[in-house]
Amino acid sequence: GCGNKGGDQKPTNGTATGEPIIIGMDEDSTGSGAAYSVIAGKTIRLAIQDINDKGGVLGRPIKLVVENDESDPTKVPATLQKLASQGAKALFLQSGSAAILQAKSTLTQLGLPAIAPTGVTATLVTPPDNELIYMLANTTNDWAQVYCGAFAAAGIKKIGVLTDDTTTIAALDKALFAQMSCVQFVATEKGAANASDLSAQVARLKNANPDAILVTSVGGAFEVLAQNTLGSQMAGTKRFSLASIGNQPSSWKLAAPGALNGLIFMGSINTENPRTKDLIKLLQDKNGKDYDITAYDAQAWDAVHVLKAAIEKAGGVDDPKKLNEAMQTIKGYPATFGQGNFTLSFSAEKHLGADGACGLSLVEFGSDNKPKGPWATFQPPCNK
Amino acid sequence: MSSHELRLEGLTVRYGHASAVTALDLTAPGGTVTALVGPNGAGKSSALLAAYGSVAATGKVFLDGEDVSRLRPAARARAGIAVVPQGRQLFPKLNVADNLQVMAELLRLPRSAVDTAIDRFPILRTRLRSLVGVLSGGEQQMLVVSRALMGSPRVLLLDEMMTGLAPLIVQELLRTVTALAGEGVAVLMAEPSLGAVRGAVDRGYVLVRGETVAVVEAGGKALDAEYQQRMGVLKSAAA
Amino acid sequence: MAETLLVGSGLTKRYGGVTALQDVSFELRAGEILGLVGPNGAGKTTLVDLISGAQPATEGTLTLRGQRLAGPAAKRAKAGLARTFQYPQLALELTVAENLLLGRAARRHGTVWQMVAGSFAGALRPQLPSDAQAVRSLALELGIERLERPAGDLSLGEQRLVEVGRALGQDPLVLLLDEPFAGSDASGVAGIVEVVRTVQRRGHAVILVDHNVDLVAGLVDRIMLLDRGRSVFDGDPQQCLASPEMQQVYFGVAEPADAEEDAKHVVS
Amino acid sequence: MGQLQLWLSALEMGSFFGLLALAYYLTLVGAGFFNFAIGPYAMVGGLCTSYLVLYEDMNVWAAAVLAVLAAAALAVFTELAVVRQVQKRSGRGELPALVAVAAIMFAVQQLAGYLFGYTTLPGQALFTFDPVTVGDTVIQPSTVVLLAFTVVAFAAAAVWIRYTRTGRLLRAVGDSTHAATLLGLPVNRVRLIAFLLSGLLAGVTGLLFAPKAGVSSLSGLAWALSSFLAMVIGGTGSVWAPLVGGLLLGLVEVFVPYYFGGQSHVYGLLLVALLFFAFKPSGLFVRRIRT
Amino acid sequence: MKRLPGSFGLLLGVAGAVLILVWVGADGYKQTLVTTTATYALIALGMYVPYLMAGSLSMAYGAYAGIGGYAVGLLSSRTGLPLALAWVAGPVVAAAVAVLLGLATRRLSGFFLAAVTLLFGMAFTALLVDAESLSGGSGGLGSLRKLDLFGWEPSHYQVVVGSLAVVCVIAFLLDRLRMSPWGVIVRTMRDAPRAVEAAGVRVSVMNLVSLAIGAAIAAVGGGLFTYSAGSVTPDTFTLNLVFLAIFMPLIGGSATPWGAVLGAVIAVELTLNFPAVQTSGTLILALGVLVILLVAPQGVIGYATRLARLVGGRRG
Ligand SMILES: Nc1ncnc2c1ncn2[C@@H]1O[C@H](COP(=O)(O)OP(=O)(O)OP(=O)(O)O)[C@@H](O)[C@H]1O
Ligand SMILES: Nc1ncnc2c1ncn2[C@@H]1O[C@H](COP(=O)(O)OP(=O)(O)OP(=O)(O)O)[C@@H](O)[C@H]1O
Ligand SMILES: [Mg+2]
Ligand SMILES: [Mg+2]
Repeated sequence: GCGNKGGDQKPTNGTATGEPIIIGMDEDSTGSGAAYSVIAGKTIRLAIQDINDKGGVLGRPIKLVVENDESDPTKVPATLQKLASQGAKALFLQSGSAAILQAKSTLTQLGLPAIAPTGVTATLVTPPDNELIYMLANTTNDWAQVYCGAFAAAGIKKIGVLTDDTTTIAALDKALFAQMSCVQFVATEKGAANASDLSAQVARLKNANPDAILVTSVGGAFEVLAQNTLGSQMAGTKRFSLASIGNQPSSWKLAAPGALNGLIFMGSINTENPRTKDLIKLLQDKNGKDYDITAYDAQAWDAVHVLKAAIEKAGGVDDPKKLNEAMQTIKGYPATFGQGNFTLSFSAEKHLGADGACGLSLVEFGSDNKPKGPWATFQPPCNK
Repeated sequence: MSSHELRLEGLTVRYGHASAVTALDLTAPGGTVTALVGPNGAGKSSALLAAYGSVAATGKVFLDGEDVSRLRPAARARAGIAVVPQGRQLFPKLNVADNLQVMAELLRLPRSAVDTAIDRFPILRTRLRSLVGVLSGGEQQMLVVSRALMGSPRVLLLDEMMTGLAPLIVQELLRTVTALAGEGVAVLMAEPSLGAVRGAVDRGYVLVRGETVAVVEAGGKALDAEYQQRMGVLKSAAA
Repeated sequence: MAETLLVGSGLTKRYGGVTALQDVSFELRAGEILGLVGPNGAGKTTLVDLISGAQPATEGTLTLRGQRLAGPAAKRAKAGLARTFQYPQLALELTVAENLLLGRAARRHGTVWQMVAGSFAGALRPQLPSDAQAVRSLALELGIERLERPAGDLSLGEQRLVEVGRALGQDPLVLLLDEPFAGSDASGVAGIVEVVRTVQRRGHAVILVDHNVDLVAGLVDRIMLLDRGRSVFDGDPQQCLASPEMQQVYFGVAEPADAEEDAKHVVS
Repeated sequence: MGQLQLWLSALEMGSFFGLLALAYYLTLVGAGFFNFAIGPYAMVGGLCTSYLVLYEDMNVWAAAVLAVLAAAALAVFTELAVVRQVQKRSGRGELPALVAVAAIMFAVQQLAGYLFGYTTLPGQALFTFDPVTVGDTVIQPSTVVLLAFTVVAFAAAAVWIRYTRTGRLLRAVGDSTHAATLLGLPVNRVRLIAFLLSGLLAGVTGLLFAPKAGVSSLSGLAWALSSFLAMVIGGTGSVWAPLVGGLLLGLVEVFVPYYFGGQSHVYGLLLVALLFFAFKPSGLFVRRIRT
Repeated sequence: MKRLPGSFGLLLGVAGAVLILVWVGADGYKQTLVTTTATYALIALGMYVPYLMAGSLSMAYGAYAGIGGYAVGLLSSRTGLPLALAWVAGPVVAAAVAVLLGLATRRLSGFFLAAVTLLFGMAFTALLVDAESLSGGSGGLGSLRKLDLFGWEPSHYQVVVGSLAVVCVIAFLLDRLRMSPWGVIVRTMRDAPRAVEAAGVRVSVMNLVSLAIGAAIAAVGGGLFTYSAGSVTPDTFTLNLVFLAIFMPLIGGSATPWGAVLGAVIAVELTLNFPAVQTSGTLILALGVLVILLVAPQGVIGYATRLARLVGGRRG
């Protein structure tokens, strides 16, 4: 099916009794971030329902209150305040990254801890105003390391970059490329995120004659257009991408036949991970048999369970400060994404959960425009 | 030769709360030139446009005894009511030929009607492909007049038809109008002052604040005298 | 002899292939009223446009009180020109009073700094009693009533009067009137005549374009006759009326005899 | 990559902008009105087709017909239920109607998201044949179809507007609605035709362009803005103005990033626009009249 | 009311503000709603002079609000100067930028202007991202200082009161400006630019002045939002907000600047505080706008005035 149908039901109390614990979610369900926000939003609801069905947290059910900021930064303060006024003691931020960036200072004003389950922008968890916000996935530091390993293994020395013009990606590019002195950037081309044509950018890339191309974008139409154009114009050149193409199965259909073949992306889903297997089963039970799991699902699931663990450690949610401190004591939480032994840990200095690079794996697309499996040439070592 | 007639009965025009024309009864018999005179803002244009149907009004409009009050302007035009509206009611970004062609098509006239209309003013023929918006004020007025004279109208509603036209043209037009009236067309001219057209007028009405204050049957001079007297009275009453 | 106010020399205007005005020169003295007549399309409005700066001249120069008159319309207006348009250019959503105020308001907002300062002044003190007084006296002079109505609610004849009033509000050195009498009733004509006289009394000048020749001839000091873009006569009004050029290009054969008394009636 | 490929891209983008600009032009000429909802109509044409094909397993042609009809119906709705009503009630100002159309634009965008989902869907090709390869230049089937449609649409529009009775009426009504009403021209019918045609045109255009980069509920706004720019560049003086404006914009969008680097595409576009409008403040084609 | 022009609107505006303050009380959410409303209102008021009075539609208001926001952000994070200075510097810079952009586009009017200013808004966002050393790049500026007015540090509630006061004062002044001779000139420019030019005012220069005034007011709004939200990013003031600002005066009623204020209240109410959880605020707003335009084409204030006149007319 399409869009938001079906995933909107509010989680019920399940078998849990007692005073509900109210958690807020700022979810862009209709704006520019809706295409990906709703994937995670749906799984957050599922995870909460699952917890409630199994007796809740400290015997109490979790009640989810949701507001929609439509990824408009000027609406963010009011949206978060509204969630707080409805009694939310912790927040999930599931919106466009510009909106989440805007949220940081409001969180400080509110004093509420928050998790951005699928966030990848490093600036989210760096000062200022980062005391209360957490992310799960590997940062660009780890990505740089993985890419460098991959490039070395494949003998790639010169790369060309094709990137979109969103602020999210601008931040990500900067952080990522600063760490990638292992290769030479021979060309960096930018296109509008809603571009309908990238042939000029690709022509320039081609003129620069790189060994491989790295596409960095928030995903969606831009990514696929980039891959389509590269596929037809630079068919012989190896292509790499970020995680988003893997996380947005609906966009694979956009690609021209075979256009994604051989593309390598920064995946986080590893079917060897037993927890991932369990999640796949659950998701396919709930969402239909051909549901394609993505890192968004796994990270959403983990975000809920990390918060659950923090609440349990804090013994409740009445003191947000205590809850925040409890959040920072979570160590070695076994993640539902990444390799089997990949874990998440937090501390006062570490607002990014990922422990090491083995939350990542390089996945290759097949000729059917679907992920074929791990890339044979290189996989990140689990340097825990 | 048939003689036509336009008759207005209890015609009332309102803009919002203000009424511009109140219960106007007027007859313009064929074969004569009837004038509707009155000061600026008296309601002359409103009355004429109401007769043509493009301004909402109550009351009745009879064309040759037939009630046309329910007809839309286009239907009235095809029934034989032609209007020279006040101001430049033209399509400035269309050329001269197209401006006429649009009207010809509204009246379901053949293409040749445009040529005939153009011939009325030779200067227009030289500007046939010019955008109307670049013509001089008088040239535009000529176009409005020749557009109204297309086809064979039974009733001519002429709202300040001579505005901006040079005396030479005015004289020529007056001859045309008189000739048409002679053929039985009912001509109704609205003017704020009779001036140059006085000689061509046979009878007329004096309109003040939307109401008829006098009907004069004795020709243009008499009408003008009556009008000026009325206005003098009004002014001294105001003073 | 009175001071020379406005001098035009060699004024020419071409639009592509059309020559609207060809080498027209004239002189206007203080306190003088110049009538501008000619057949339709002769170039009268074009001349007014060239003088007022609404259109740039293809060739020719203008001086006002010995100073070169050039550049955009606003600059020339600041130098002392005011004009009306053949078809009224009013802000239809604004009230009649506001339209009348424009000319006066514009005098105080000519330069950038006046505009900036005017915005602060306007916010702090929006209405000046002197402005209201000036608008009332303009309206009185022209016989305009119902000042608080939107200008769009007026009949066309009433709009023309407002147009004249706005131009007079600028208190110009030279007032250019493009067919002000067209469509005016007797009291409107009297009002406009009064306006022309007022400007003359102040020692300023008027250029008057109209097809009501007899009215014009009774009012002006001099007439210039334009034909197909050229000036074919420039001189005494009565001589002009009688001139063969006038008969030929303007009246055709017959002269309307009774229009004359009509004009005298109003002017006197 | 050969320069030819770039020219082809410019041509394709230009045709797309030009077609949507023509849809703008029709309502501008026929109703004197900037209809910003053109973009969303095109989006509906594309997105609805894709949705019907992908999720309702409908035949492409049937889906396309339905989608284009939906776009046209939206256009008719805009005129009948919104623009006409608002203009009737608001008197002299044109602002309320414009704002109403902007509201329609957002409402359609949101409703489309609700009905068809917020993700980008792949465009559906009406004709499927293998890409044509000339040297190292690849011509996609969708490109061929779009270009062919552009030629047909503009030729038809030019003939219709210039030579037919309705076309002339269209120009007259848009030129001076006041005079047209006064004379008794069928103003309402002509305006409706203008909206209907522009809706149809936008719908078909959106559907034909969608295969290039997909279509989402948010595409409408972006398309509306780009083609608005194309329309403004072209000016309003000729039926061909939208096409020329569109092609010029297409060239800029492709060759500015090519020569000056993709990093600067926004600045480049701004700079080019500033330069262009400094010399042609009313677009390329203008009908100048004295006012 | 005759003696002090605009005082009737001010009276109603202040009465509304007091009601709002009573309703808000100590509720943090409601306080935020009010500062957001004030921000929107200021941006819409910024559009009032150039757009509704002079008829030139600039779409660069996101940039102007952004300049106001970054003025607060930069002054706070890069200098030790008193923060209050930002509300002087921001509007001045925004006005200067508006003038420069206006100079470059001075031959443009109507929708041509809209097209170019739209591109400028986009380029400005890109510039904020690129000029990292100045603007903090895509992450923007956060963790801003508190206001310190000669030793007095206003609480959040006091900021709310202050922002309402600023909105009321600006709306009142604009209302008077509209009626003034200056306002007459500017409003005439919309329909009869030739008459204005012939009367001695350069329409293009006057346009620049009005664009500058608008930009300055919008910058005040941007500064207010940045201060109360505590941060600003290149994406904070989006194109959506510009469209919203175009809607607002029409919702409230374009005859007076108070319409823009009322429109902002309604817009925030419909998008943020509407009880229909989860639905798109944009959709509700768009439908709301359509309903208002159909029922009350002169906006809510126009409608209310008509009703009042109707009732008054019956009585009198
Ligand atoms: N922009 C233009 N393009 C082409 N021709 C023009 C343009 N402007 C004016 N003309 C022509 O120049 C001539 C002079 O026009 P102008 O308006 O000056 O005449 P006028 O003497 O004022 O006539 P009227 O008495 O009819 O108002 C006319 O034939 C007109 O068609
Ligand atoms: N659209 C309108 N809205 C409101 N009032 C109007 C409108 N048109 C005309 N009026 C008013 O109706 C009255 C009659 O106007 P009308 O145009 O019929 O006068 P007129 O006799 O033709 O005047 P003129 O000699 O100036 O052309 C005037 O008082 C005018 O103010
Ligand atoms: Mg009249
Ligand atoms: Mg003229």
